[in-house]
Amino acid sequence: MTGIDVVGPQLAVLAAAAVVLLIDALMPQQRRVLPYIALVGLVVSALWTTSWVARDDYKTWFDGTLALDQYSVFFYFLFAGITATVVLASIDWVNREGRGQGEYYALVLTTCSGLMFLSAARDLITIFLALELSSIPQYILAGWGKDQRSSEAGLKYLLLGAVASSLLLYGMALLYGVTGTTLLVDIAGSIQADGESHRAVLVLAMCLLIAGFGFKMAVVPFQMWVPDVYQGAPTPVAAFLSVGSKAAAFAVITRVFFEALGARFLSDDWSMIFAVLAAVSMTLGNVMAIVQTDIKRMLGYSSIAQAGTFMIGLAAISVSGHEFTLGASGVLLFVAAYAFTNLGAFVAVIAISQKIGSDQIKDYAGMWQRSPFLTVALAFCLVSLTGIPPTVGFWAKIYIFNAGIRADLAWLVIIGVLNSVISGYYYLSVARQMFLGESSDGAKIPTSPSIGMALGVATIGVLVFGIVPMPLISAAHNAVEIFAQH
Amino acid sequence: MLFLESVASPPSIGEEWLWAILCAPLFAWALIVLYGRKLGVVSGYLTILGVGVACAISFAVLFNVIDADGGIATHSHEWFSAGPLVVNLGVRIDGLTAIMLVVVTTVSLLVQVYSIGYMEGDPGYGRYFAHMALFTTSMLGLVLADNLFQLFIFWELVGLSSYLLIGFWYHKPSAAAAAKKAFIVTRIGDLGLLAAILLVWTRAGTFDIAAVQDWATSGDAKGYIVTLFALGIFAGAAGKSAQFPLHVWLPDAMEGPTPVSALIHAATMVAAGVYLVARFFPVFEASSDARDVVAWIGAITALIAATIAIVQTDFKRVLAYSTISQLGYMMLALGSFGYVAAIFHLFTHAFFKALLFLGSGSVNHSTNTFDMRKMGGLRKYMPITFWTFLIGSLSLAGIFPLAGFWSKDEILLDAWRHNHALWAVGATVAFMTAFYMFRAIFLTFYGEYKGGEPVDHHDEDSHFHGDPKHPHESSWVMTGPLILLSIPAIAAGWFAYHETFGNFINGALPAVREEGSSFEFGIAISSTLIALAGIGAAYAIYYRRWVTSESLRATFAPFALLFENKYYLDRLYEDFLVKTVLQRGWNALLQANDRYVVDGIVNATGRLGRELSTRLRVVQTGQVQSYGLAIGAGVIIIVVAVYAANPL
Amino acid sequence: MQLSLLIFIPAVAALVVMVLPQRYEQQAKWIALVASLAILGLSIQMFFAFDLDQGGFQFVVRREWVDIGSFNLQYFLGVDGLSMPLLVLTTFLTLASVLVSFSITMRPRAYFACLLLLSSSVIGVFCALDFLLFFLFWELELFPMFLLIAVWGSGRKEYSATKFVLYTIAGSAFMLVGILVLAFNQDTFDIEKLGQANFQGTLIPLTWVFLLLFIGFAVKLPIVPLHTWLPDAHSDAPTAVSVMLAGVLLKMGGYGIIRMCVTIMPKQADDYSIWFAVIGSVSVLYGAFITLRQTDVKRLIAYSSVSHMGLVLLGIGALGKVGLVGATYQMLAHGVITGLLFVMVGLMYERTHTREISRLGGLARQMPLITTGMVFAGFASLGLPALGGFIAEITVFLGTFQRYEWAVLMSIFGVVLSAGYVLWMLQRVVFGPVRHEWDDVSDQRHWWEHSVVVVLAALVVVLGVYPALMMDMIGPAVDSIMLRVGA
Amino acid sequence: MDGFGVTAAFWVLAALTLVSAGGVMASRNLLHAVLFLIVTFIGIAGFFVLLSADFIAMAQVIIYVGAIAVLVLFAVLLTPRAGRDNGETKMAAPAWLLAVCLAAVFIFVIQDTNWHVLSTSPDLSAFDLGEALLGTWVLPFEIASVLLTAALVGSIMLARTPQEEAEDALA
Amino acid sequence: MNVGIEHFLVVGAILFAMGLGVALSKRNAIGVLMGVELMLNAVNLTLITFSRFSVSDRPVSGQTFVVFVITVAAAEAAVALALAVSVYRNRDTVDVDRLDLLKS
Repeated sequence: MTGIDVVGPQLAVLAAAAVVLLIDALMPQQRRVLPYIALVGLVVSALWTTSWVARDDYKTWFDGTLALDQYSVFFYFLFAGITATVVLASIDWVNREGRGQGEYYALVLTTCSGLMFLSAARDLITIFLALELSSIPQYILAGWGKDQRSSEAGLKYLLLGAVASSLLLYGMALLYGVTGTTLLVDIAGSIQADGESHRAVLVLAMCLLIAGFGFKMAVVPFQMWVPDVYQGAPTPVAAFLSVGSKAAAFAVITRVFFEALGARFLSDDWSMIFAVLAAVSMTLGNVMAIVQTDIKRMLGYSSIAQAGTFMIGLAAISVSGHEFTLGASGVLLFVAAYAFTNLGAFVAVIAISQKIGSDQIKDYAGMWQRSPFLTVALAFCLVSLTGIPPTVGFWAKIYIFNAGIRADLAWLVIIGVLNSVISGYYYLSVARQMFLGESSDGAKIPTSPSIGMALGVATIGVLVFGIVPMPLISAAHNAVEIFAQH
Repeated sequence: MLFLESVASPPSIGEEWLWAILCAPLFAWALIVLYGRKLGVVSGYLTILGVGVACAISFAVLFNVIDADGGIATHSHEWFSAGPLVVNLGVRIDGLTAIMLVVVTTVSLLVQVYSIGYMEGDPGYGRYFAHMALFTTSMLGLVLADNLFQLFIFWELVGLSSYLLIGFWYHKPSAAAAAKKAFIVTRIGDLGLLAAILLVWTRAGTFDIAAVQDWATSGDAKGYIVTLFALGIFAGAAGKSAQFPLHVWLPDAMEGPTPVSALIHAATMVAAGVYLVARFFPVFEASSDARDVVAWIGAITALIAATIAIVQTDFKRVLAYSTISQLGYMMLALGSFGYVAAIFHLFTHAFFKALLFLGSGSVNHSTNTFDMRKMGGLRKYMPITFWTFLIGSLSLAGIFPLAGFWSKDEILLDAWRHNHALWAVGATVAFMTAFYMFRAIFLTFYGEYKGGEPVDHHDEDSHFHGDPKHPHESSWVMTGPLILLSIPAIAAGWFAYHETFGNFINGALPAVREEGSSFEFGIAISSTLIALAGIGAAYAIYYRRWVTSESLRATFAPFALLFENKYYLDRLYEDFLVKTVLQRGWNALLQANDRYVVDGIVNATGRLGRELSTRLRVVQTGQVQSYGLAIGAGVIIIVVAVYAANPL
Repeated sequence: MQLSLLIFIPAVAALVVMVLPQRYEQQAKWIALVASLAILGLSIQMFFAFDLDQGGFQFVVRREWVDIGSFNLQYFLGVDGLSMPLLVLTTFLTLASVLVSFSITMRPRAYFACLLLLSSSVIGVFCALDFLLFFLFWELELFPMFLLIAVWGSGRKEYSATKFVLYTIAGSAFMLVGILVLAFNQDTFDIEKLGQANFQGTLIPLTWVFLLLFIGFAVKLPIVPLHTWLPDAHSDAPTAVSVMLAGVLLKMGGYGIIRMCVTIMPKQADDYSIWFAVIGSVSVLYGAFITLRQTDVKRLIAYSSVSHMGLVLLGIGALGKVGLVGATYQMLAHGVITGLLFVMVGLMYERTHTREISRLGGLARQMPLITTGMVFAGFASLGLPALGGFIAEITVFLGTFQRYEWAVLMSIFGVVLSAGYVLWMLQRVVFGPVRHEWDDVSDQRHWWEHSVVVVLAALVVVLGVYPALMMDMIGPAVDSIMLRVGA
Repeated sequence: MDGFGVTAAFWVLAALTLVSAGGVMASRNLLHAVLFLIVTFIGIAGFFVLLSADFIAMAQVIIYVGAIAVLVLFAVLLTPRAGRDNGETKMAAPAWLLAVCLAAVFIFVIQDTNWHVLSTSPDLSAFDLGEALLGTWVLPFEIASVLLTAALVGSIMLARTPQEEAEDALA
Repeated sequence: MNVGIEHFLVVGAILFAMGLGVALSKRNAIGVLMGVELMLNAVNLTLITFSRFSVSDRPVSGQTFVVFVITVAAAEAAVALALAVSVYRNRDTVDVDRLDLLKS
């Protein structure tokens, strides 16, 4: 029973998925309710998670393959929220596309459960499966659209994903081979015992893991699929990809590297790797975003840059356990902030492009006249992405740069701040289009309630946590306390 | 010297009275500014009232100081302070101040009265009197100030009111330009004064005039510092008193209403420079270099201005240039230890020059022009004006026994004592002065009337009444002041003849040099003869026409050209220095730098980014395999890099 | 308590204005007016309640806000003699800019919301005592400003708005690094503590930190050659925004340099004071020379601002009491005077719809009152005695002369040049022959315009004739800084 | 592990696997490639037997050869007009270069490491495996089932023809 | 001469590399998929090798891993082929180098 209880949140989500499928199959007329069932499932799962927080009995289950700790709880909430927003944002699109609605929501929910497992897994096998559980439905969703671009995006995503996960697998295999176990804690122990002698193979495994997860995190040089897939995939799915899988990847990589590969002789190496990757990702992502004309592509590149910024947190490992967690909590904070912000941006894009049927930035001209609400919300999210108060993005930026400085990574932080200037440039140019451009037709853009709600949630989150960041920061901080013990 | 034994007691007059002098016109100004629209004509009387009160008190002060044998009294209060910087507001009276007060208030009063008539019906009537009141206030403040800081403040305010009054008829482009020119040129001089203030505060740590005098004379200040300070002071003075090379603004300043020219640009403000140098006379005593500079600049100014005055055809400009040259005279005197003489000349000059200007105004009022070639024979139409003007001219020319004679004579004496070359210049100038004044008189008041300037009724800005065809004497409000002013123009010299005046003025100084007698027959007779010669020459050329001016001009063509073009100084300044070098050259360069270099770099950075971005796009070929390659290559590179970074 | 109110009244008012229903949108201005009056009254009350004898920070508010291990941020407000006058200045100009915007009809709700947000953030900058809080407010001002220029501006408004934002972001990017390094070394963001700390073994050399912070502030000041955003922003911004920009936003730079660079890192400030003097005097002259070439009234005033703010840097460079007091006073004076100038130009622009000097002329006949205002403001800005600018300028000169005579001797030429451009502008714009183009314009005026002009003019005069009012407050604050500098 | 039989078996299997893999690489015809792939799978299964993982070997044969390969064949047949050709893209040369480098790195690492090896094979029966699957790793086991379902559902949706979609929309 | 762990690992490594080469060089999507399958098999081989040789208290975990890999591979293959088919429907081709609507 306790086992069931432990995986309750995921079960709730999956159950919702099953119900959705059944209703879709048995009573097609009732399709309108599907998304709301999905939402119910997500709410239940969130409540379930809350009950843990209330009970406060954190431990690991299934012989240590699944961890039930503040860390996973943090991400459970996050993923539930993300998925809910995505579901809300999808409704209009799915109704219009009219292709297997039940299946769509079911897959979204499945992905969500996969993400949850991913954030809680403490065992290589479980991680691998959870990763696939969150990826394969996403491959499908990316190809869900009927047009060529969508299926092309799906296929590209899948092929590259397969290659990347093979690399990941090989890395895991090596890790297993050296340590003789797949449990992260035992791996850590065995490395502590006689890791030094196996440094070569460990480094190789480490790099392969970085490649595998880096693909999901979308950091240079594993990022190149991002713009294509974002542009081709249905916008709600792109939103899901841009926050869901990225967040999960960061969740898992943080856990794996801090728990299993935390040994000094490794962490010195990988913190440097992360630092370099961070610098490259930020710069490349931002520079390439400058000339983009398609807003989804632009957001894709910007998400690469953002990933680079998260990585400062991963790179920010210094000696004392305290600062150690500072970097990790920076990652979590940034992930959450980014989730709110980017979702908001994507939802706004969904609403707009549904109406004007284009993702070209130049077609956003004069939005300010056509839909003040959407314009302001989108502009707001862009401001948050730039890291200007009063938005949550500001806090994330400050916090993670602070971590970087304290980890003696001044050079990286300087690169970071310069990049925030570049990003300011292209985010502003979008805002400029919307506020100043002259729109060809002044037709108002209505906002459907679901979209409005999704957007509202995201923007409120951005604003509220921008003004009272304390809860979010402390949550992130407590979540990573578990690493302090190692 | 008699008064040195008798200890000079500080004047007993109460401080509040001194402040009252300052405040009376100030209130008039404030009232007009606040209620100017409603007041209408009353504003004029208001100003007269204010200035009158000030005038009355000033005389009281004068006598009080005389009773006190030219003692000194200062009252000082802290205004604001920031650490070591302590700035006071205070008043100081002594002989010098008292004389200046009297001069300023008296002339001002008479000019205001005159203005009632002159400005009658002008749309800016109220504004005019407001400015006048403001000017009087600031001039009095300048005179009363007991420290350099405060003095500088009123110094600038004087400049402001001068600007406003020159540009009074702002719709005339020439007036607007002249006003701007006056302010800027004087401000250039003020730079020196400002620098001097900075210097003295950092070196002496005080602004107080007495303290500064002590500091300069005590000798614990380095010689060159004192010289620099003195030169700074003189630069300021040169600006206000229109000394070469900063004299160019004064002739243009005649664009203002004539009473303004009389009050500000003849009698009082332009004398402020002389006053300033006199104020710090001990400093100049302490530095002979500075003194020589003053003397020679004065001499040059006097000469240049006189030469230009000879060829002017504009009635007022003749007077303007003569003013410049007389100011040069005063400077010359100061430079040659003629402290008393300078003040004395300032005193007399104030009266007869004001008289002359008001006379010219009266002429203009009936002929609607200042061009002497359009006048002539006015003697019979406007007798009062003629006679008073004649008195003024004689006095200026320095004919015994008029006021000008005594003061000019004393200056020449000091010059002779100090340096014969200076005396020679002075004498030449004296000759020219007599010459051009009587040239003006003969052209204006003798011969046949040439009809003046016909009235242009389309110009809504002209407020000329009457008919230039038939000139007439002006009304009593205008002639009255003329008559009143001619009295000091005649008599002002006498009571200065014996030494009381000198002692009295000297009382303002911390220490007094031995001075010889202030009169020598040799100098007196020679200068009189020179003046008479000048008059005679004018009589020969412009009345009898034994020699025609044309032929003379032809003979001395190059000189005439030089004079008529004012030595090309205006061209040099405006066309060459300002327009060409500064605007078209230097500033254009800087602006180009701003636009193309500074902004250029910024925009170039942006373009570079876009360029880079477009270049990088080609990497994104859309080929899955290339993406896969990137992944694989990434792994290998990272692994190898790590192994290389810290080998196994 | 009062400080929190000062910050939150405008912020809340902004929210209220934003949610105002469509049909009441013309009422937005009244709400804005009430809010700005409220903060003005409050700040004046504080100004007189400020205890001159007891130095240090007053009206302190201190709350833990974010406190996570090594990332602890307090909501820590307070004012001393340095910030109090600037605070009053801000509230005054807020009122002024609200009043001059009374005739705004395009999207008034958003407009006034942005304006109030702007003023709230500037107030925050001036009274924040936690470095991170300071930074927050510093950045908070960006987006409203961007919108105000970009939406309600004129001309190449997009370009100018973007330029403004990018310059500021770039500057504050450097600043952020500096802040974090300092905070890391002392393990606190508390400005008061940092102000007494002595730093050893900072992550990057303290000199670099100093330069990072300095660049951040200097962009705002602005100094040559980081100034080119200013003329563009000014010439394209609406009047009220120009008033705020020139009046208070530039002052944030000077305030930052004094409060952060000089107070926290006096040693470095001492080493680099010569560069302050150089840059300051160069800015003075460079700005003034270029001003002489301007043909657009607003650009002209903008460049003159560059020149005048150079004096602030010069005064700081003296690192002496007189110099710092002068610098602060110059900030106040320039704030009011330039504000007034922009108001006058704005009023003129509303009537003639041009700012091209070559097209204007002879307006004195049509609009005597506006002319009077312009002449007054013009003379104030060229440093006429008995008006605010003079006291400030001469105090700066006196304060700096001891240390850097050459710099001052260079800078005083700015005095002549300023006379040059101001009078030239007046001559060309308001004087000269009447142009029949402008026969029908007149300065029949609304009470609000009238009151703005009167209030600001009065302020200019007060600053000019009663300097003790401010100096007695600034002096003690500067003293404490001087203790730190050890001069 | 030694003994001639084993050694011989290893080399034979290695040759078989790698050569057939090379066949997959080389063959221009997709169908041939599939056949080579199947041979490779079988070779791998042989290795499994050699490594005394009999159950896995069986699973390998059943699933890969039985399922996946067939799946691939279906795909080939379902896309007739795409042609049977299995040529390389422009990216071929760099791809091979990359492969070689990767192999080099791997082999280097493998050789460099001194593996702690067991002398005797741990005898693992299918029973142990089952126990592990339903014990420790029951969670991944369940996840796998969900995963398969999801994949199934999704694939069906993607593979449906427009007509099916249309009538589905009507319903 | 006897075969040790390295031999098996080397075979796995080579196979993996070949798989990658195939995956990155083939034009036909299905060819690419085969490459991926090869890589997975290589991984499986490696895992089994380790579970046979390496010192561990749960040698069975290696085999378990393989079971899951096989399962996932199957699922992946299924989805891949479905996608390939849907692409084919849109474009009449499964050549990945002609799938470049989305780029730069």
